[in-house]
Amino acid sequence: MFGDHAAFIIPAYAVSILVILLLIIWLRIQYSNRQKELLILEQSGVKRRAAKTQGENSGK
Amino acid sequence: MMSLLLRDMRLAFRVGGGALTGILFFLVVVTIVPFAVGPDLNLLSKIGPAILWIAALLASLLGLDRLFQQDREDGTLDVIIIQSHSLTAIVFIKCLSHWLANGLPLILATPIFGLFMNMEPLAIAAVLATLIVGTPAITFIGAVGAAATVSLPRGGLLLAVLILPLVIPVLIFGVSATYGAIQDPAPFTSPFLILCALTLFFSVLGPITAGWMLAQSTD
Amino acid sequence: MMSLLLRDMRLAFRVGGGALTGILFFLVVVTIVPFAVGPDLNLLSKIGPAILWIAALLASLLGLDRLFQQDREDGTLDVIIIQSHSLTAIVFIKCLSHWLANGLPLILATPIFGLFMNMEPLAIAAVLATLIVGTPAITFIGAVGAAATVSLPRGGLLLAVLILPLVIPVLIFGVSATYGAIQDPAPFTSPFLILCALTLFFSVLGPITAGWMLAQSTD
Amino acid sequence: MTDVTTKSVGFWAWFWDLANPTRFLAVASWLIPVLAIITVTLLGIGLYLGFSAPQDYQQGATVQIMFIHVPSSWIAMMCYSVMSVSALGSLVWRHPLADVSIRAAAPIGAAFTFLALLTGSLWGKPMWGTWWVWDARLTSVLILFIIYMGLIALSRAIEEPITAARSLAIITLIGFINIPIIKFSVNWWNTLHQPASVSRLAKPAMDVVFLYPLLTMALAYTTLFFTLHLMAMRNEILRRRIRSMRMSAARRIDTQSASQGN
Amino acid sequence: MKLVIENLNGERSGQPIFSSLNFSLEEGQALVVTGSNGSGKSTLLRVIAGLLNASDGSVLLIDSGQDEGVSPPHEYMHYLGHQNALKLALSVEENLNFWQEFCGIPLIGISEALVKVGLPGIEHLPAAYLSAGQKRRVSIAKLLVSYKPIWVVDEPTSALDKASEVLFAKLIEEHLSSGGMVIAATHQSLGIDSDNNEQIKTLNLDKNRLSSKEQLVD
Amino acid sequence: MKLVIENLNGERSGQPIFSSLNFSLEEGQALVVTGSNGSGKSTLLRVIAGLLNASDGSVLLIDSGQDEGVSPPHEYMHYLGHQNALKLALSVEENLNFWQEFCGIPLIGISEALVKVGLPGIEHLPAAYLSAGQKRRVSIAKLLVSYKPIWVVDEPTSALDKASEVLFAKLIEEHLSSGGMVIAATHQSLGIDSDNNEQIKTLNLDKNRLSSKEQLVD
Ligand code: HEM
Ligand SMILES: Nc1ncnc2c1ncn2[C@@H]1O[C@H](COP(=O)(O)OP(=O)(O)OP(=O)(O)O)[C@@H](O)[C@H]1O
Ligand SMILES: Nc1ncnc2c1ncn2[C@@H]1O[C@H](COP(=O)(O)OP(=O)(O)OP(=O)(O)O)[C@@H](O)[C@H]1O
Ligand SMILES: [Mg+2]
Ligand SMILES: [Mg+2]
Repeated sequence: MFGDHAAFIIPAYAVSILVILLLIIWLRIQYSNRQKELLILEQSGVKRRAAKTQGENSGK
Repeated sequence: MMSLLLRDMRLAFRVGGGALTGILFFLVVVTIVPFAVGPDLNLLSKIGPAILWIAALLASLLGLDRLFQQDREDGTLDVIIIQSHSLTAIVFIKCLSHWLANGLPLILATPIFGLFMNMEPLAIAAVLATLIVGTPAITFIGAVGAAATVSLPRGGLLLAVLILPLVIPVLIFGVSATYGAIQDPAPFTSPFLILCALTLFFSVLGPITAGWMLAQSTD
Repeated sequence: MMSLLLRDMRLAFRVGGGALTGILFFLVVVTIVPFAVGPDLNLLSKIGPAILWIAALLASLLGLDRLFQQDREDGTLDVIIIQSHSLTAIVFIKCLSHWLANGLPLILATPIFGLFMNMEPLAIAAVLATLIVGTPAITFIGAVGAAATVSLPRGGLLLAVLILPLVIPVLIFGVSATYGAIQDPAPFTSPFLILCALTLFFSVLGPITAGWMLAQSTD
Repeated sequence: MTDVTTKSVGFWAWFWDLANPTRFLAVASWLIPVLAIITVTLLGIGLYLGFSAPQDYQQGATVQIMFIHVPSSWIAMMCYSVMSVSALGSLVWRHPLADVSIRAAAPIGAAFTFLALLTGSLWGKPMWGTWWVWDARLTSVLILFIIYMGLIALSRAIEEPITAARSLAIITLIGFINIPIIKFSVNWWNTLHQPASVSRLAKPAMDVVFLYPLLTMALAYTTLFFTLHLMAMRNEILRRRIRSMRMSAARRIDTQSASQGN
Repeated sequence: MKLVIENLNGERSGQPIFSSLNFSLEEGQALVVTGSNGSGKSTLLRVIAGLLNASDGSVLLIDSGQDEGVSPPHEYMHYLGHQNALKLALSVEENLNFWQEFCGIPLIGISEALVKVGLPGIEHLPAAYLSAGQKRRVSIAKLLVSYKPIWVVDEPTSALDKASEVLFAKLIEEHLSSGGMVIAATHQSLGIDSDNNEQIKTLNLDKNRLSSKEQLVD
Repeated sequence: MKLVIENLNGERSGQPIFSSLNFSLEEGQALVVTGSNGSGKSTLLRVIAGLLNASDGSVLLIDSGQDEGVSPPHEYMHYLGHQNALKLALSVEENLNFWQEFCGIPLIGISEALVKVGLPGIEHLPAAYLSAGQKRRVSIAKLLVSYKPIWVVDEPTSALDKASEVLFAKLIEEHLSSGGMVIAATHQSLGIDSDNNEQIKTLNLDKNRLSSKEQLVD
């Protein structure tokens, strides 16, 4: 299908797909890890600050 | 201000290994390259200026990461920040003393290394001139990186990476001015002037940015 | 011992001093060379091995002077000295973790840099082999210098002077083994074997000397 | 006139409202799936169009690489622009989400730059006969990659978010000079690399059989980028939330024990 | 001269540490900040010295006669933190000389200052050769060699022996009686409360409110 | 187990600091070293811990029943100097974990030790985020996570608040009553003299001789 250039086209697509998939998986794993940590923290009775509206990551 | 300059230079010669380390590194590079390119003297003298510039560039980056770090660790930086009107001036002075202690001795040693590389007197002179004019810019740029990594225990390598995009123009114009002086069609004056302009520009912008970042870094 | 190895590696990776930045620094050096010598692919492939060796040397030397210094400044070294049977082993472990965190990732990335320098597969393999065998020697030699620096409050200058004559043979045999593999008349095996011997020799002598110096260093 | 201003005020109000992490998380939780679906659809169409395109008379089948090479390159540059705008937002307007945005974008940008380099090399070998040349376009993309990695290393190295934000923002802005260099290097220096053939507004110098799949893929990559960016920002916000909860937990216990001690 | 602190709030990486502090210091007055570990003493001192940004409120230094604050106030301060700010590779004299020139307004000579902290004749020793307490005393001598009206000192007496604590208390009294101000964070008493009662305010950060033996400007 | 110090002489760069010290510690006994700044407390502790060479004399650790000293004695010691030996980039837990594994003989868990020094729940904080006193308390927790019979501590209570001083005194008492030994240099009292009088010896280096409330093995 790709002629004699298959050796270049297929790796290009394969690695692209691989890298993007890895990125997605990595982000998902991070997300579920964070959720787990939050759950543990909340179970151990830690509450977030009341002043939630200010945002804990305020850049000041 | 003067006192800061004197103290920094005194420290550099006392503990730091500043001056000598730079020259020694220079020596290593210059020793190795002939091995690599073989005994071809022509080729050697051709790439000589480039090699000297690269070596000087790397050598000036060597101790730069500790520019503010040590002062921070022993509490000196806090007092300096409090006592001074202008952190920009402080950074400028510190860059100056770093250059005087680490950059200058190395540049003054260039002629000897130039001979090792089988370079013409004219080429040596050109390298010397461009290094004198160009390396301060590297120090001033490096100060920004040093301020950004001041709180990191081993900021050294990171520093080199962060300032790369700014250092490359200096390198390009430095090398091309040098070749301009040696090879006929290439111009010398205009890249040399641009090099001067770069140094002047960064001698203002670098300290301002680094000073601002230092003021933010206290915790 | 294992815990020390793990902690050192963790520190190296944590604070941005380790693997990633080592490779990046390597990349920086490799990137600026074409800017200096020009994009001539032939020339590049010729000096490629030398450049890679110099970059590796520089990357392994950067940060080495702080091998013990940081531990000393925050009091960790005292406790380590008290708690351990053998300082030689401690030094060996610290060198190992430094090499694993800073040297190895960088060496593993050599093939890519080789492509950038337009090097032949054979040349790349040769550089890879000599670097794997040779760079540990640099770390072990550097450890002696680092220990000397720690013990003498004003020993900074000493580090470079001390290790330079020891490092240069390693570099020379490394580079000449590499070129031996590529160019026909030059031999590969004998410089390579000498390189192995140097590494073995210094992996014993380095930690013993450095450990002894550390034991003297407490005050 | 008035209409426009009220509208923009409304937009700004909404934008600042997003500064509230809880609000942002709520928006993200529906926006991410929506964007993901759009991305998958576009990718499907783009890939179909691409593979059914004929061979180029010059480049043969390797033109297939274009459909992923060019979008990757564009996203690599766009991502850096997003980061630079965020850096301005962080330094000038102190928008709290701006730091989050920079930190979250860096690894994604690095990944796409890597893909641009890789697909470019895989295209270069058959077309130019070498994996790599030191021409201006290629070198400047390599430098972009180095900058991304440097920013990642820096953001990992400084744990404290506020200090990290300052350094990150400044260094990001400094690195921005590289973007115009990438863009215009092919015009400034005579190089091997293709000059712009799509973005010439008046008359794209490319046949529509290649243009349409390319544009579709570019669109797909763009939505992909924003999906990933939102996901990464969500993670970063949660990370900061956990961090501050841990710190406040430590402090609360600490003050308790102190008052017991007294 | 008068140091006025209004509605000061401090935070550490987003966590509020203290809030709404109000007090003022006149010439000759001292503020002793106490509190358990981690209660925010160092944070407060660093905010006052301008090393940390206040999350709210202001630190003003008002010159007598004038209405507006002198800016920035921290140029009128000596700051002595947990660290000594000495270069171990330099001699004691070189260290003090540097600070004297750097801070400006030299007050007394180096050797005189060293006598005052009970370390006569050690000018030429490298700072690395001093014991922990001796280093601390040299860094106290730093406060003496150049004049700044306000001293901001964080646990100044840590590592000091009993005799030096008495010496230091005397130095503080001298500074106060010459019209200076002192803000000190400490776990021990500074040894001056009894003598100079009226002029010493205390602030206990554990309760995050100001309590003093005299009435406070609020 | 018994720590015997015979005719110990210490020097600093050629200068004799103390001479002919003789004393011994049995299980459950503590030695408090006092003296003014620069009198040689830290030097003595470092000589005992093997960090400095004695210019004369010996430090012997004699196992009950045996005749010869165990060598080297410093492997049976915890040393806590003026510095905290914490890596600021690592979290509290990582720090303590490292020391626990490195020193061997784990005793109690990390979180338990942190509770004992009054800092429960801070495992995950980076050490850089702690206040001076909190750092000191974490480095005290280091002594608890692995077992060594002898504690050699240099001004352990510097930067600690009053409540933590009491906590620390209790920790020392526990260690003594479980058969350990403690050698502490300090300017303040450790707060244990009154309870456990018999077992606490003191050594004032200003006079460079041993004085104790009970008779000493000499
Ligand atoms: C490692 C090697 C390469 C790198 C880093 C690279 C990088 C880039 C970048 C950054 C762009 C976007 C430029 C812009 O929008 O102005 C681009 C576009 C493009 N590249 Fe490459 N490239 C590489 C190799 C190649 C090769 C070998 C070819 C084909 C022979 C190629 C063909 C193109 C084309 C056709 C475009 C689209 C230009 C346009 O329409 O604007 N590239 N590349
Ligand atoms: N590294 C050193 N090199 C040379 N001399 C030193 C060194 N450290 C300390 N000294 C000297 O040795 C003497 C004893 O110092 P040491 O640190 O033992 O005192 P110390 O009793 O612990 O005092 P402090 O209460 O201040 O901690 C001091 O006079 C000091 O000047
Ligand atoms: N660099 C920092 N980053 C983040 N938080 C910090 C930092 N330094 C201190 N903190 C936190 O801020 C609070 C106050 O610390 P601070 O150093 O002001 O206490 P302190 O009263 O000086 O205590 P100490 O008596 O131990 O010196 C502590 O809970 C501490 O955990
Ligand atoms: Mg404090
Ligand atoms: Mg001491």
